[in-house]
Parts: sequence; C-alpha cells; structure tokens
Amino acid sequence: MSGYSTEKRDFNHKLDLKSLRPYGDTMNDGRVQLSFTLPVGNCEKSTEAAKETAVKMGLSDIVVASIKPLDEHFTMYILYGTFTGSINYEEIDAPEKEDEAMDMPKTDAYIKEGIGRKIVVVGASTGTDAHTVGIDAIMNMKGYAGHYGLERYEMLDAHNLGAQVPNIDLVRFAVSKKADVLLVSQTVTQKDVHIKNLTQLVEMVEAEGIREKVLLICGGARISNRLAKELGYDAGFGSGKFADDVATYIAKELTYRKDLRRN
Amino acid sequence: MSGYSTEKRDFNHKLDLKSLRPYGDTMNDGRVQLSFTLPVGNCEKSTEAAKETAVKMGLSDIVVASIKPLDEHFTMYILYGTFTGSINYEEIDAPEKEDEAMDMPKTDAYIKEGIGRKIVVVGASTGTDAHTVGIDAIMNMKGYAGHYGLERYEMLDAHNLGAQVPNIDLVRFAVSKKADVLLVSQTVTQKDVHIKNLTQLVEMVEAEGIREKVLLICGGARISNRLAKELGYDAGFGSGKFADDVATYIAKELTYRKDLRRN
Amino acid sequence: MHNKLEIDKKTVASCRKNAGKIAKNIQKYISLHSTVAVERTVCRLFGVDGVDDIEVPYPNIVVDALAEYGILENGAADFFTRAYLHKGISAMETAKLISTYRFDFESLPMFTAREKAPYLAQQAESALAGIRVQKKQRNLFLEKYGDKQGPLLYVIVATGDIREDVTQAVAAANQGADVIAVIRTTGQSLLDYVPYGETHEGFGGTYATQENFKIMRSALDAAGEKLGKYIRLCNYCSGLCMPEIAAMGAVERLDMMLNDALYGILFRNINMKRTLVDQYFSRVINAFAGIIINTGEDNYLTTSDAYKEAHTVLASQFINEQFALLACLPKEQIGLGHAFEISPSLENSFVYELAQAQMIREIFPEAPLKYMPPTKHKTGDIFMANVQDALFNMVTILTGQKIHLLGMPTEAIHTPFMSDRAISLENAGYIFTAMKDLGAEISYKKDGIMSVRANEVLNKADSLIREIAEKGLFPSLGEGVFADIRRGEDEGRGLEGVFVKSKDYQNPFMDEMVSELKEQS
Amino acid sequence: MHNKLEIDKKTVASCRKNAGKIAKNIQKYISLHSTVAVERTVCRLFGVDGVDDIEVPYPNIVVDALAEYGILENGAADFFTRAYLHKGISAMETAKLISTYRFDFESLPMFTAREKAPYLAQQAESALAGIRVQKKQRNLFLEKYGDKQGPLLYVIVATGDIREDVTQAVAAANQGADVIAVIRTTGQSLLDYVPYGETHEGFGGTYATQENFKIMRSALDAAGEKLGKYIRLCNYCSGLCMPEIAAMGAVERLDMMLNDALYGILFRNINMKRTLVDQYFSRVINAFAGIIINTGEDNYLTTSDAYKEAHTVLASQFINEQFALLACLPKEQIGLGHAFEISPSLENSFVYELAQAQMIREIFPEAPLKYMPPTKHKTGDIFMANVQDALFNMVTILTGQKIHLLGMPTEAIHTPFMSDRAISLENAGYIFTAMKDLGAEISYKKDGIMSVRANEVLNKADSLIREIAEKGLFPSLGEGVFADIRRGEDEGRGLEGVFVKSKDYQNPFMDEMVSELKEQS
Ligand code: B12
Ligand code: B12
Ligand SMILES: Cc1ncc(COP(=O)(O)O)c(C=O)c1O
Ligand SMILES: Cc1ncc(COP(=O)(O)O)c(C=O)c1O
Repeated sequence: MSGYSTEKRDFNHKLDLKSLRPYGDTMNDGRVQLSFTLPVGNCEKSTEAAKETAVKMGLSDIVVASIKPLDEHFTMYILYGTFTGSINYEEIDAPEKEDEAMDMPKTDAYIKEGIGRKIVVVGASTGTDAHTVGIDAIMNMKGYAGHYGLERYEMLDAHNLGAQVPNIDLVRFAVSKKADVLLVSQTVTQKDVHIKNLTQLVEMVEAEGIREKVLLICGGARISNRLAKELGYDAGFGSGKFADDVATYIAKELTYRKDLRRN
Repeated sequence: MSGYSTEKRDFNHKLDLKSLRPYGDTMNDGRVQLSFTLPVGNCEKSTEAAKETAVKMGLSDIVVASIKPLDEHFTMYILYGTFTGSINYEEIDAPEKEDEAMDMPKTDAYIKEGIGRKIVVVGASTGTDAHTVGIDAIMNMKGYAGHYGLERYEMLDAHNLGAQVPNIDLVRFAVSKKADVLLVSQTVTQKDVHIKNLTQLVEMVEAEGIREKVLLICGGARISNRLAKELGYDAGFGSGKFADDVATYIAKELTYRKDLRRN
Repeated sequence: MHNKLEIDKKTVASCRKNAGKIAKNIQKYISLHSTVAVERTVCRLFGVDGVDDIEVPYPNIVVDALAEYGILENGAADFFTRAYLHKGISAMETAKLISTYRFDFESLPMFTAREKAPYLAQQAESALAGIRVQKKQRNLFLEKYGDKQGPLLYVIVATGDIREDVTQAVAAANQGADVIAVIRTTGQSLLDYVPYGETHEGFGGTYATQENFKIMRSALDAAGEKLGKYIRLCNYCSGLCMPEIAAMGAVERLDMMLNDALYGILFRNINMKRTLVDQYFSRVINAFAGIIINTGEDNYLTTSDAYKEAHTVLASQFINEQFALLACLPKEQIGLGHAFEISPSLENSFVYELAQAQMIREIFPEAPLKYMPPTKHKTGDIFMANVQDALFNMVTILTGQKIHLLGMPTEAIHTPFMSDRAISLENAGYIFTAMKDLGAEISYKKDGIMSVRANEVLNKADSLIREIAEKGLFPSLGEGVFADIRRGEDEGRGLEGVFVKSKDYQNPFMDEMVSELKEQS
Repeated sequence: MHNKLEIDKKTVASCRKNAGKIAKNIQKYISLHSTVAVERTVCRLFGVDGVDDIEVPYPNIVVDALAEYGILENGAADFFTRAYLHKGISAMETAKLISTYRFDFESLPMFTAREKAPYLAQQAESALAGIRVQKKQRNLFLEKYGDKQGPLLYVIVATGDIREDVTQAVAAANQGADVIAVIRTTGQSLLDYVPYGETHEGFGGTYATQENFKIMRSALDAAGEKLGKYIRLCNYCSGLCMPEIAAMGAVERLDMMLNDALYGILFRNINMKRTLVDQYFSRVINAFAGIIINTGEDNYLTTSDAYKEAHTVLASQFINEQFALLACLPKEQIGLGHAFEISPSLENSFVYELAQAQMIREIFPEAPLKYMPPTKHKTGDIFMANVQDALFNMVTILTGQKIHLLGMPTEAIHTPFMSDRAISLENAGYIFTAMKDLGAEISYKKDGIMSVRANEVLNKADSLIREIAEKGLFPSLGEGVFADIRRGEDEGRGLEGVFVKSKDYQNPFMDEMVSELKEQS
C-alpha cells in the first residue's frame, strides 16, 4: 500500500541572515534571472558560452530560457540559475539612517528657531545637462508628486537658475547672493559625464574659497548619498527624494553646524 | 579656440574571442542585466545587499534600476552591471555539430537503403507527466509547425502511447513490438522529477536486457543532447527540434550501428 | 448585456436546447450509479477522516471493505447507519474497527428505511450545518469588506510546499491578488484517494489535502484582515476524487474549485462514467457550499489549435453549463472557462481573441467567466511574455471577464516565482486602470471581422452540439470531438469504481443538499 | 479620414487661421534678417568644408571674418562672388586664405547685381544638383524596394561612437527597424559650429557631423540592400546650426530631421529671433531635399503634465504647420510630433491617450505624424516599461500614426542597448500583427469620454492660439505659454548672430529652392 504515501523531503528553508541568498519560490533556492548579449552568432557553441558566462558569475543549475539572435554576430540570452554564493547580511555596511523628513511648516519653524534668518539656496542643472524636471521638482513653487518645492518655504530664499548652467556661472551667482546652500542636479550619466562635472564644481568652489561656507548638495536619478560624499559633497539625493527631504537636511545640518561653531 | 574641438578617447572595441565579454552597446563593455529577490524587507541596507550580491557575481559599475518591495519581507531588484570576467570562446567545448536534418522522403530512402525494413518506434510521455503536445509534435501524423510527424514516415512503424504512461508499461510494450527505438517525452522538470523518471526508465530497460537492442531517445523543452547522454540515453532533443531531426538521427544512427555489426 | 457582435440569439437558444438534451440523457445514467469516490465522500461527511498507520485514508479503508464484503451497492450511509443502530458506534469508530479487522461484517443486521431515517437525517443535518457556517462566514467577510466589482485577479502558487505556498500567497495578496489558487502536484488527480496532512513535497504543485486547505485558508483570512478584503481560495476538484475534494473544500471554506464535467475524461483519461457520476455529486456540494466552479475548456486550446478549435470551447461550455444546472449550481457559480491561446503569429490574433471573449461574455451573461492567459505560445522570452499578458489583460477589461487568471512572464520556464507574480499583477493593475472605461467607449463594426468570427464560432458550436446530442455524449467522446482526444466508453481509469446503486441505496447528504438548493432557486 | 470623435471642424479651421496669422507675422521679421548660421550654410553650399589645423570649421572662419570686417550684412554669397570675380578663386580657396590671414578684405571691389548673377546662378545650380541627385536616389530605392504602408518603426542609436552606432543600427535594421535616428551628443545643439569628421566620443549620443552622416548612410544603404528595403536615416536639425545641418543632411541623403520652429527657444534657451530665422532656411532645405521634418511637441509633455498640457501640443502643432507651409514644406513632409506621456497612474490614461492620438490624426490627415513613446513615467522596472510601450504601440496601430518611435524598456536607465531595441521591436511587431485591423473594427461612443476629451483639448488649443495671435508670438513666449517656460525676446543664446540683411544681400540657394518648390506645389 505504499502507493498511498506522499514522498517527503527535508528542506532547509530557514532564513539565515548570515548567509543570505536570492529567493525564487523557496527560501535559499538562490534563483536569479540574467540577461545579456554575447557578440557572437547564435549556435550551439554560443549557447554553451552563455552558460559558461553564467557559471563564471557563480551560477549553477542554469536554464537558458531564451536565445534571441539580434544580428548575424550578436545573440541575446535570458537565463535562470542558482547563485551558489551568499552574503552576510548582518555585516552589510548600511548607510546611516536618514532623519524622517519634516513637513514644510515644521522645517520653517526649525529654521526660524535654529538659524533665525532665511537660508539662501541656489540651484541649477549644470554643465550641458538640459534636464530641468529634477531640479524643478525640488525647487519650484508647485513642487512634484504632492511635495511643495523649496521656493514655497517661508524660511528659504531659493533661486533656481535652470539647466545647462556652466559651473562657473553657478559659483559666481552663489557668491553674489552669499548662498548658504548649492544644489546641483545631474541627470545624464553616460560615460560618467556627471562625475566629471560634479568634480569640476567642487574644485571651483574650493578655488573660490567658499567650500567651508556652503552646503554642497547634488541630486539626480543616479545619485546616491554615498556617491555624493565620495565626490566631496555634503549630501546627495536620488530618485524618491523630494523637497521635504532636502529641506529637512538643510535645516538640521545648518543648525547643527551653527551650534558647533557657537560652542 | 579649444571650445571647438570634440573630446576623443581611445576605446578598445575590438572583439577578442579569447576574452569574450557580454555586450551592451559597446564592444567589451560587459553589461548584463540581472534580477532577483532577496528575502529581506526594502531598506537602504537591503539595497546595499543587492549590490553586494551582484558584486559577488563579479559585477562592477552596478546600477540598481528598480527596487520593488514584494512584501514586508521580500524585495525584488533589477540591476545592471559590468561583468568583469570574460570567457575564452575558443576553448568552449561545443557539442558536436549535428547533421542537417533530411526531409521525409530522403529519410525514408535512407532507411530503405541502410536498414531495408521498417524501423519500429515506440513513444510516450512517461511517469505522471501529462504533457502530450511535445511527443505528439514528434510522432503524430499531422506533425507540428509544418514538420510531419514520424507516423507519416513510410519506413517507420510508429506507436504513440500518449501521456502518463508508467515506465514499465512502455518497456513491456516495446518488448512486445520488438521496438528498435524508444522515445520518451518529459515536460515537467520541477524538483528534477524528469531526472528521476528518466533514470528509472534506463534502469528498467537494462533490467529487461534490451539496452543494447534499442535506441533510447528522450525529449522535452528542458532536455538537451548533453543531459540525455549524461543520463544514459543515446540522444536528447529539446525545443526547436522536430520530427525530421529525430528521424534523421534514427536513420543514420541505426544504419551506422548495423554497418558496425556487419564489419 | 449589449449585443455588440450581433450574435444570433436563435442559434444560442438552439445550442442551449441541445446541450440540455445531452446532459439530461447522461443524468439518467448518473442517477442510477454511484462510485467509490462518492462513497468516500459520504464517509467524510459522516466524519470519517485521517489515515491509518501506513497512511491509508480511513474513507478508502471503509469503501474498500464494503466492496470486498459486497455491500457497497447500498452505499456507505446505509452501512454506517446500520453499524450505529446495531452497535451505537460512530462512523469513525466503525472505520477504525475495520482498519484493524475487528469489524464483524457478517453479523451486521438489516434495518428498515424508517428505522434508519432519524440517524441519517441527523448526520446530514450536522454535516450540512458545518458547511452552512462556512458559507455564512464567507458572506460575513464579503459584507464586512465589500466585494470587488471588476475582474478578480487570480494567481497560482505552486511551490510544492504548503508553507512556502503560504509565503507566496500572502505576498501575492499584498500585491493585489484577489484569488489564490494552490496548484496540485502533478499526478494527484490520478490518485484514487486524497493524501492526508500538511505536506511539503510536490512537483509542479502542492498536494490538495484538507490540512493544507486549512493552513492556506487561515493564512488568507489573516492576510485579508490586514488588507481589509476577502481573499478567495481556489483548488482542484478534479480527477478520481472529485466529490471528496468538494466536501473538503466546502468544510474548509474554499471559494472556487476547478471542476469540469469532461476534463478528467479527456485530459486525465479517467473513465467517462466514473467522471460523470463523480462530477454530479461534487457539483451539488459546490453548489451548496457557495463555491464557484471553474471549468477547464482552456485545455482544449493548449492541446489543439486555438483558432480552429474555438467552437469546441463554446460547445463544451454549453454542455458544462447544463450539467451544472442539473447539479443545482446557480448561474452565478458557473465559472465557465476559456483562454487567450491563439498563436501570436496569426494576423489579427488579438481581434479574434477579443471577438471570442466578447461572444462568450454575451452568451453567458450571468457566469463569472474564468479567463485563462496565454501559455502555449509563451517562450522563455520573459519580456515578450509580459506583452502577451498585457494583451490578455486588455481583453478582460474590454469584455468584462470575471475570474482573470494572470499570465506569468516565466510561463515557459518554471512555476511562478514570487517576483513573477508581482510583475504580472503590476501589468494587470496598470492596464485595468488605464483602460477602465474603454470597453464602454467602443463598439464593433457591423458585419466586421469580429462579428463574423463570433457568429462563425457559434454556428460551428451549434452543429457540433447537435451532432453530439444526436449521437449521445459517450459515443461522441469516442470520436475525438474535443481536443482531438478519443476516449472509449469503457476505457480509462476508475471504471472499476463505478457501481449500480441498489434499491436500498441512500445518500442523505446529496438528497438534502439538492432539496435545499431546489427550494432556494 | 473618418470623424470618429466628432471633432468640431469649425474650431479646427479657427485654429489654423489664427496659427497662420502668427506665422505670417513672424515671417515678416524672418525675411528681413539673416544669421551667422544661415551664412555658414551658404558657405557650405558654396563648397566650403573642413576644419583648419586647430579644428575650427572653415564656414565659421569665413563668417567670423565677414563679421569682423563688417560685411556680413551682404551675406556670404555676395562675398564669395566678389572674390571669385575679382581673383577667380573658389569659395574654398577663399576660406583657406582667410584662415591664414592672407585674404585681403580691404581691396575687394564691389560688383553689380548683373555682374554677380551668372556665378551665383551657377553655384546655386551646382549645389542644388547635388541635392537633387540624392532625392532622386531615395526615390529610386523606394521604387525598387517599395515603401512600407503601415507605421514606420523608428529606433534611436546613441552610443556616442559612430562605428558602434553603425553596428547597432544594422542590427536594428535586421530586426525590422525602418528608421534609424542617430541621437546627438548632449550639448551639441549649443555649439555655434558643426563638428567635423568621424567621431567616437559623445555623451548620450554621437556628434552630428557630415562624415558621420555619410558613414551611417552608406551602412544603412548596404543593410537595406541585403534586406530589400530602404532604411531611413534621421538626425537633428535643431540648435544653433539648424540650416547648416539641413544642408549636410540634404547632401548626405538623410530622410528625416528633428526640426521645430520653437524647440530651441523653449528647451535650449536659444534666442527666439535667431531660431525663427534659422528654422526658415533649414526648412526650405529640408523641403527641397524631400526630408520629412519631425517637430518636438513631445518635449512639452516630458517637461510638464501630459494630461493638462495636451492642448499646448495641439496649439504648437498648428503653429509648426503654418511655419512649415511658409517654408514650402509639403504636408507629407510635416511630421508633427506628439507623445504618449500621461501618467500611468491616472484612471483611463489609455483612453485619453487614444483620444488625443486619434484627434491629432484627424486634424492633420496628411501629416506623417511622429508619435513618441512613454519616457517620463518609465522607471527602472524594465518589465513594466515594456508594458507601457505595448500600450503605446497599440495607440499607433489603432489610430494610424506614421513615424512610430519605439519606447525602450530601459528608458529610465541608459541609452538603448542592442538587446533593448530587439525587445522593443518584437513588442511592436507582435502588436501591429495582432491588432492589424482592430482600428477599422471599432468606433467610439458619441459624446463619450474620448469625444469629450478631444473637443476639450481642441477648444483649449483654439483659445491659446487666438491669444498668441492677438499678442504676437514673441511676447507670448515671454509669458510661458508652452511647457511653463518663459523666454524673453532678446534673451537666450545666439542673438548676437542675427543681423539685418543689407539691400545687396543675396542667398541664391534659398531663392532658387523656394522658387522651385513653389513651382512644384
Ligand atoms: C524628461 C527627459 C528629457 C527631457 C528633459 C525635459 C526637461 N525640461 O527636463 C528632454 C526630452 C529635453 C530630454 C533630453 C535629453 N535626454 Co533625457 N530624459 C528624460 C526622462 C524621460 C525623464 C527625466 C525626468 O524628468 N524624470 C523625473 C524627475 C523628477 O526625476 P529626477 O530627475 O530623477 O529627479 C528626482 C531625483 O533624482 C531628485 N533630484 C534630481 N535632481 C536633483 C537635484 C538636487 C539638488 C536634489 C537634492 C535632488 C534632485 O529629485 C527628483 C524628485 O525625486 C529620462 C528617462 C527617465 N524616465 O528617467 C531621460 C534621460 C534622463 N535622458 C537621457 C538623455 C541621454 C537625454 C539626451 C542627452 C539625449 C540626447 N542626446 O539628445 C537629451 C539632451 C538633454 C541634455 N543635454 O541633458 C538619458 C540619460 C542616460 C544616462 N543615464 O546618461 C535618459 C535616462 C533616457 C535614456 N534612456 O536615454 N530628456
Ligand atoms: C500545454 C501545457 C499544458 C497542458 C498539456 C496539454 C497536453 N495535452 O499536453 C495542460 C494544461 C494539461 C498542462 C498541465 C500541467 N502543466 Co503544463 N504546460 C503547458 C505549456 C503551456 C505548453 C507545453 C507545450 O505544449 N509546448 C509545445 C510543445 C510542442 O513543446 P515541447 O513540449 O517543448 O516539445 C518540443 C520539444 O521539447 C521536443 N520534444 C518534446 N518531447 C519530446 C520527446 C522526444 C522523444 C523528442 C525526440 C522530442 C521531444 O519536440 C517538440 C517540438 O519541438 C507549458 C508552458 C510553456 N509555454 O512551455 C506548461 C508547463 C510545461 N506545464 C507545467 C506544469 C507544472 C503543469 C502541471 C504539472 C501543473 C499542475 N500541477 O497541474 C499540469 C499537469 C500536467 C502533468 N501532470 O504533467 C510547467 C512545468 C514546470 C516545470 N519546468 O516543471 C510549465 C512550464 C508551465 C509553468 N510555468 O508552470 N500543461
Ligand atoms: C478542470 C480542471 N481540473 C484539473 C486541472 C489540473 O490538472 P490535474 O488534472 O493535474 O488536476 C485543470 C487544469 O487546467 C482543469 O482545467
Ligand atoms: C526638435 C528637436 N530637436 C532636438 C532635440 C534633441 O535635443 P538637442 O537639443 O540636444 O539637439 C529634440 C529632442 O527631443 C527635438 O525634439
């Protein structure tokens, strides 16, 4: 009567943060999806090459789900495989948790109390970058996705220079306005053009001798706080960040610095 | 007047088969797309963990393109990165190039000449597998995607037992018909159920003492010739293979074996 | 319902009439027969549950024994009643005695109908009460949370492990799924018993067991509570245990069941007599429990060409409808199935899909139609697959399908990952929002491709149904009318489990359910 | 064209009339002025090309010198003719002398119009002949291979390296692309010169140079020959060098050019006088060369809210159309642009997109409309992005858009990979096949959401155009009527390059082209 029994198997489906693996449909199965193109024509050998590439990425149990010849000399693959490695989640160096964003009235109140005067903010999308939507989202009165922009803040004196502003113009304007904060937006990142541009700005600010006087903040879809700091900025804001996040940071950081200087 | 000149950069965009890398939009850029789920909730730390996982796969210049919380404890990532490794395409061990498939009349003629009698072929989708479309595609008179099935071949005596056929029934039927060829289809592969089932069949065929007398062929969407051979089959046919491929293989292989025995 | 495609009403009426004939003819056969599965169901409703020490379910032990002692023809109900009247022991106690060979069949006396009646009535009442509670509970939830108006987003979970299924199901619910179907492990439908207990190992699906039903139900109730909505649960009431699973589902408050009058015959090679008898009782139970059935016509299209075979889907739907009505299922519980399976390489494939879906919607206006996604023409190209699903989603929102089974980008690769389901839910969510009122905005050309196509399919279905009505269903199935599959009347699995009821035969549960259902309608 | 949305014809006529007023008003200004870009174009048509040893293009050297010597008001044509009549040297020789400071401007004599006429006529004839050859060649290809009837599949290449662009373009052509647009490197439109030679380094695009045009053209001709079809080539005729690039494109047989009367003003902060003068000559050249222009109204929607600003697109299209007609562009070459950019989170977003696209299709029945894909609301979710593109593809096939710029799944991530384009072409190929005749099958509800929306957009556009007509275009642009962007009449880049033509001013190329074009129409 063994036909009645259902096969059972022990399965390690415990989550282990010390050895975290991707999840397909079972804990620790390690399944990942991958796609790439190889610059060779489609043949049995090229399929093996695709698998081999996946193997070099540490995958096993590879399923070549799709083979799409793109051209005589290019073939695209979609693969699934099991990542045989794992990472220690507990040791991941997480960026510091940022403060919860305050709303506009709170931020204004915070500045009134902490700084006691309007903060001068100058922003632009610099270099050849013509994307204004990002910097406008942060600065414009009307704001973006339901978050008012900095221009609407009572305690901020915000100037948005728009796009394609040469770094030098931004710096000069900032100096003329005695800006407390510089905001730079960078959207085009191809061939790291944003890195070059952002680096140039830091150098100019230093050359002008105002680096210590201003908060230097950059933002854009591919900017992270981590990257910003590496480039010598005080902070960076990527997608999903809005004016309230930026205003909160400005208010708290400037207050903190002022307090530091006072003591 | 340097404003007039366009920046130029030397770029190694030569294809080097000894060090083949994935291709995004520039030769050797190594760009690949990746998606997976981590069994942790979405936070800055989990994003770092996703990047770290990609790093462990040998990727650099990682862009986390999308973060989708699936649930409180699961987050899906879509990433792009540069695979820093490469493979030696010239050393890839390519499966032997198969013969071009002959058409039906040619195969029939080949059998007439090489074997001189009808070849008996017995096929089924075995075990609990209820998928018939695959085996029908190969065997049924009407064929599939414009390729006539084995039943239509003059020099083949083809019997399709359908699906969910216990291995033992297939073997018994094959013995009773003095089959020259056994065709097994396997579509469900979850938890390697096909491996178990295909292995069991080989064992039964050996136990019946007919292993040397029959060509043992398996097929299915996830079957490759390589896998088939590893499991002790003579050949395996995956997706994109049709009756003509199978018939050609049968005709040539049986003729070859007959000739071997003759000499 | 608007007649957007100028569908010929007379032809529809003709289809329905002839399908009715087909079903009524078979119903005569059904009413004279019972099966081992029906009797095991009776055992379960008498409270027999569990497995012995070698994992044989007690209902099987009892029914096998009755067969062995030649008293199965009277039915399990008669037997348990006699045992009770004779020894005062419950059905479960009786089963345990049988299992250890300590039940004395030889000396069990006969009782008159009048003597048996009170116990039978009491047992029926107590079993039905349990089901009524669940039905009421469902309605309470639906009242509390309100029910969704548009299409229900239906996704499957199929990890093989009920605990992992729960994880996946809850995630899906959080992402917006309305119905969770737990796919069964391959081959379960061929088991002539229902596995028992919590299970963690299946292939391409998870064992349907009562314990697994319970685990998933409570997980979904909890998830639903957090989300403020009722999450429906679906499983399979097919194969050799149709009525048993119906009973289990009724007790554990499933909301939907795959259940088809012909599916098992065609696709599982289960004997047609067995299936047709089993389906009747299973449907009565589903009807009584307020469970929506989902028929399996989509399978015709995955097996054969979807453009050519469209009329067989329609014909089968008419037949399924008539069988369902005979089993007292209200129209609102008859989730007729169809599918988006025309080859994407066909010119105007979408136009035909839209025509067919609209046609079916208009022909069965009250049915909560179950619409199945593209599967057959999916390849491992997950990007393309997602677009195929987008078009499928469109058809649903344009034509008002009700039970919308989401396609998966990885259909051709593996049973869905958690992320696959999320991608799919996002796809549908976007399209349902973006095209919300598009269906109401558009009308179709008079005598255009769509109208012509719909009427062509309808006419072909009409001829086919008429032919089957003339020949009879059993012989027709022998000729491969559906999905090119031929089945002989006395071939296939499970025929040995069919028997003619004796004149003393009784099934108090079925009788009581039917009489209540008839009263209500 | 059917009036599927009951669009009010009178309002359409009113829009057109007032847009005509706006354009004619500006045309008065245009006819009195020329610019450095126009004169550099004249240089090029005189055969001046190449760069000096510090990479300054000779046309710039000449025009800068003319400005310096205060003789730019007469135009470059006058100057070259005098040099020729005086010294018998060609324009190129003249340019080289200037470049090495060996040209003696002081002693260059004046000549009468009659004396200059023969040389001017001969130069015009020889330049126009070159362009005519290319136009004829295009027509020969189109006759030989036949031209596509449905929408043209338009994809971009943007690697920054022309050789890599070629690889990508050829692959795209093999996958079914009909038009290849080589995106320009960021910032090129702000250069007041055209870079020279083959280039391998750009950001987010590749430098538009004549050599790059040539390389791509010949690669596409070769690919087209293999495929038996003509592959169209597109580039950008925008920015500070509009007419120069038009001339280069005419000579290298480009087939399409992004070219908009207002784009540079709004999105590149180029001075409005400069742009409007430049656009005129550039459009005359495009008209003469048989090049289809693509206007840039999509940019209004990527910058501002696509639902709210729909009417500004329509208003701008009417204005663009009138400017184009004044520049002798036949309607079949006016590829007015619009875009699928309504937020996917808006209920019925697709219904509105469809209404708008249908409206534009009906209002400009002869225009080869350029329809731009979703970009702004794309995120890095490549699966979702592919579905957004699927809906966009649908709108095109339902409404008969002509130039269909394919969306990319990776829009929010990087300029397209080869594989991204393949995914996108497959998406469109499937939908265009599957829905081939759907547009002809459906009609829209009288006074339904779509009809109401279309007429609402039309009415708003009508008011806006009227307002601009009353105020004048220059002041209106100062008030942010388009994309919320305000531009002052004397602000922005390139104003210094605008000058009043002297009474001796001549531009034989423009005059000749215009007169031929007028004859033809
Ligand atoms: C709209 C758009 C345009 C519009 C811009 C209109 C305008 N007025 O801005 C137009 C059509 C003009 C355009 C042109 C080009 N674009 Co464009 N564009 C986009 C698009 C579709 C959306 C960008 C956007 O507006 N997002 C919405 C805003 C709100 O998001 P955001 O910028 O990320 O901003 C948020 C945060 O990042 C942050 N933030 C941003 N800036 C700042 C600054 C500070 C200080 C702070 C604190 C925060 C902050 O806050 C915002 C709110 O959360 C993207 C694709 C996409 N879907 O992302 C391509 C994209 C950015 N463009 C691209 C390119 C290449 C170009 C061109 C260079 C192409 C060309 N060669 O012609 C041109 C030229 C522009 C130039 N020289 O810079 C590429 C960039 C590729 C890359 N990674 O390098 C993209 C990704 C498209 C693609 N796949 O090719 N584009
Ligand atoms: C159609 C179909 C069904 C139909 C089958 C109808 C029928 N009569 O066959 C129905 C609806 C009944 C069905 C049911 C199930 N299915 Co199914 N089904 C599919 C589907 C959609 C298409 C398969 C198909 O017909 N392909 C077309 C044929 C022609 O291709 P092919 O089989 O690869 O055959 C070719 C080659 O492989 C080769 N070949 C095949 N066999 C042989 C044999 C020989 C000897 C040779 C030489 C060559 C050869 O030649 C053929 C022509 O090129 C796939 C998804 C997909 N798109 O692939 C899922 C799929 C195969 N099914 C799947 C599952 C899990 C099931 C179920 C088990 C689900 C369940 N638990 O209920 C059930 C039960 C079936 C069972 N017990 O086996 C999974 C398998 C997952 C996995 N990798 O393990 C898939 C991938 C779907 C999914 N993502 O979950 N299914
Ligand atoms: C009615 C019905 N029952 C059952 C199934 C599932 O398969 P199985 O036969 O393995 O239960 C299907 C699959 O589509 C079906 O339509
Ligand atoms: C008319 C027109 N010209 C040019 C461009 C491209 O940008 P750039 O200004 O960098 O040339 C666009 C972009 O959409 C456009 O619409």
